[in-house]
Amino acid sequence: MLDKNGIARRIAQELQDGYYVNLGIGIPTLVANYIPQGIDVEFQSENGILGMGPFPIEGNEDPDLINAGKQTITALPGAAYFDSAMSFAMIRGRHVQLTVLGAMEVSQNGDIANWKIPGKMVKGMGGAMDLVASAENIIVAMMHTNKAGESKILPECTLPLTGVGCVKKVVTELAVLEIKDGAFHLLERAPGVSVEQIIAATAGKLVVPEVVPEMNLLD
Amino acid sequence: MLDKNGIARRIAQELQDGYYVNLGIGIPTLVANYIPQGIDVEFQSENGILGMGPFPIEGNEDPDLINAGKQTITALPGAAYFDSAMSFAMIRGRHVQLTVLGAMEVSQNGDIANWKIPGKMVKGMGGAMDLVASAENIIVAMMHTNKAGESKILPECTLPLTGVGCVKKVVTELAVLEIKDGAFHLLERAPGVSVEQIIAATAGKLVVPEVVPEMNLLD
Amino acid sequence: MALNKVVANAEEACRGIQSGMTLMVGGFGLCGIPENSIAQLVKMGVINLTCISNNAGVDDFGLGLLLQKKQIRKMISSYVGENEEFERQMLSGELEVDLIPQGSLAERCRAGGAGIPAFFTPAGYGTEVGEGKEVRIFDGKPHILESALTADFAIVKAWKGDTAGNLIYKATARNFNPLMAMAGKTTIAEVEELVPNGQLDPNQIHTPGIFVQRIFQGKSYEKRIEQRTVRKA
Amino acid sequence: MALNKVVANAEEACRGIQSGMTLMVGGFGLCGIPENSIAQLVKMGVINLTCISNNAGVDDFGLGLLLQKKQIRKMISSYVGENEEFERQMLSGELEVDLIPQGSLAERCRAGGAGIPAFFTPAGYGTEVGEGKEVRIFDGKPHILESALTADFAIVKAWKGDTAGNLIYKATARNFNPLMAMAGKTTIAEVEELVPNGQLDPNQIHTPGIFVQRIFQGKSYEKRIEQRTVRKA
Repeated sequence: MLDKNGIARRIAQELQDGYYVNLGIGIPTLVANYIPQGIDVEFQSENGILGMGPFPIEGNEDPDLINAGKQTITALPGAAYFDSAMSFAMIRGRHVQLTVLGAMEVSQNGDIANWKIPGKMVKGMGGAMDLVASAENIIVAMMHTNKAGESKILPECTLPLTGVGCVKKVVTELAVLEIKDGAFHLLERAPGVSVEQIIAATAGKLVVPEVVPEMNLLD
Repeated sequence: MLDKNGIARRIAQELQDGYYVNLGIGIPTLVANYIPQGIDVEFQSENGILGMGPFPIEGNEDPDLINAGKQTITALPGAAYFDSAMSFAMIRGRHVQLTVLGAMEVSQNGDIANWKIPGKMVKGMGGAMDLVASAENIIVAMMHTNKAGESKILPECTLPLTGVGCVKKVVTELAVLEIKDGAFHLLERAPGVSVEQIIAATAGKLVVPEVVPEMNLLD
Repeated sequence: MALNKVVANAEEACRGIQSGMTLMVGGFGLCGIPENSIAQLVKMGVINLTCISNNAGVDDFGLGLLLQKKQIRKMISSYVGENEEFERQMLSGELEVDLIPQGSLAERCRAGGAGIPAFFTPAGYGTEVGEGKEVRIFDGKPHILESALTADFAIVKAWKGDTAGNLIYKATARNFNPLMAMAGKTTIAEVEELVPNGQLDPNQIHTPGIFVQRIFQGKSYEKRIEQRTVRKA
Repeated sequence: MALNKVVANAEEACRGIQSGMTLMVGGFGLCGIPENSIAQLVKMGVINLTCISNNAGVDDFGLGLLLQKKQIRKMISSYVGENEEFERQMLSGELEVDLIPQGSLAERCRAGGAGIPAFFTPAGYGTEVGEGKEVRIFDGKPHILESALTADFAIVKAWKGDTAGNLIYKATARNFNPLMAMAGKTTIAEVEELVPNGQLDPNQIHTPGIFVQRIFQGKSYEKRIEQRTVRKA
């Protein structure tokens, strides 16, 4: 079973040289720590920076330089700043090659719910609806089940949707799933996790091939 | 009767302090030479400059700095350069207070034709259709009649239109006309021009008040 | 010959803002917000405001200051977390909230300034954001029709500005400011440094002065950091 | 970590451009045109091109060079005067011409790059440009629906660029270049000065590198002036 860093590490293997990548808040942010050797990617943050670098060294924080999570950041050589319309032009125009997002629920046709729980305070969707509606390649980083042990990998989402038919891949603490043809296709098991565990934790339609390899978590 | 410079001089009196102004090619360009004392205006050229200045002194031409007529120009202190989408955002968004354009024909409901003559080489509308569709205040600078003596101030345009119902005022060598309620309203006569001359040269519906003052061409 | 948009201070800049008006307020989180103008709005006590702003500040800073005084009737935003008073007013029904995807919010402000009354976007299709909106398929993909936003006043914050109203923003403090500057019937710009015309490179202007009606040099910028994150040296 | 988009020269940059493709070519008149890439297209001899460009050059410069060789099948432009060969081909029916209002052309390119498939604009309503297009009234005023433009390749010219593809244009040579850079499936940028990453101020980038796939330093820029106008000292 993977921890959050393990999920991020597995997702990082999906990066390809030359990708522009938008990482959501939470587990997705951790992906930046596991970029494979020999791969150059550039991070976009939708509040208006391309070429986002690591957090600043203490004392060097610039209140005018933050990411979409409102955290102080730095800019790498070759960075660019821009306004919010330009930022979402990049996103809607499919210039960002990979978006990694968290989710509360994902359905077998690729719907995603990650912004609103009825009866609870609604904070808003921020840029999530633009991202999921636009990205060519969306990977969801999430836990397979909720705290009550109920599956979040569903036939249909029960929560209000963020986007429809958009998620291509899900990486959880248990598995890597590909979404196509109205089903989750089990691609990989997490280390030490059995196919049975995954089947038990998955409420949506799951296609299980004869052989399901264990993830190879490269350094 | 006015010459081209006279028409420009009269139009310049329509400038108000603080106006952003777009001047078309031809007579409109001359308006910049007659800005009244005490009036500050700024010129926009739709290829991407605000704060356009006079032509450069010989030897100082910059091929990267031209106006919409492709002439070498200069920029005044406080100028700004921008791309063509931003430029027409200014125009369509009604941030430019006055547009001065030439025309082949104008009709009594404010239609304008100034881009195409059937059977002749069509060069294109450039920015004219955006300008006439967008400006709150459009003044047309033109000759009252064509070379054959036929009126260009018409009940309906005969040439392909550039825009409909958009022209507010027309200044010709003979008169200042306001367009409203489907008619040309005679506001002023050019020096030495009689009301009869104007009536004779105007094919469109013309409303003539009892007293038609002669233009006061301030210096 | 360039025009002079300079006013003395926030008080003069905000003159004419009245209760019931719609205001656009620049900034993302607390980054790039017009601190001086917000303080002036609190002082003026105008109420029943509709505020279009990506966020709603925190309890004791940014638009949170107006929320505390119950000056805002409606917020149009993309994300409104980090604000307890906001939550209380929203749940009690005192405050109306219209949530819009961030990219649509940005594009709708730009459209409002650019004379584009409506446009199609894929964002929000199939969600409650798309409910009641026209749907059209382009290139096999459903899109919804979104309309332009404008405001009686747009209030933005820039790093540098000149007397003609040209603005340059700094880093990610740019965010919504240039778009809202375009969409205000009257646009107020407060800047950290106001310079005479000719001192800003015309090639490097982010907001051309044509969009700005009033400009003033702000003072005592706090520039509060919402999430201070650092690494070891 | 920033990406490297540098190619050696126009030949390498234009690799993959084929006959029958749609190209966007930046510039207004002869100002800000990608001279090196145009020369390379002549050399490559690709034909049946659809060129989206505000103008069509003059007889012996700019896109006029491609027209002379009859490499262009269709021009999508706003103004095509100053070119006799263009006129001849157009009148003889060899060349198809689609004339678009300049502002709509600019906005349609931006929309193509920004994932906005269509938008409403007042420009062209009631004229032949509006014929066959959907009309809708907003705020009492008729508008027409215009669609986005994209291209197989966009070819732009900038003043300075870095290895990550970030671009800065000079003065009015900016014009359509940043918009077309957004709308190319592949975007080629030729620059007067190519610098290492870190040498351009990230606050002053006109075209962020994400829009540029290939960049090279051009040479021997002629920068011909179309209308040399001067005043006495």
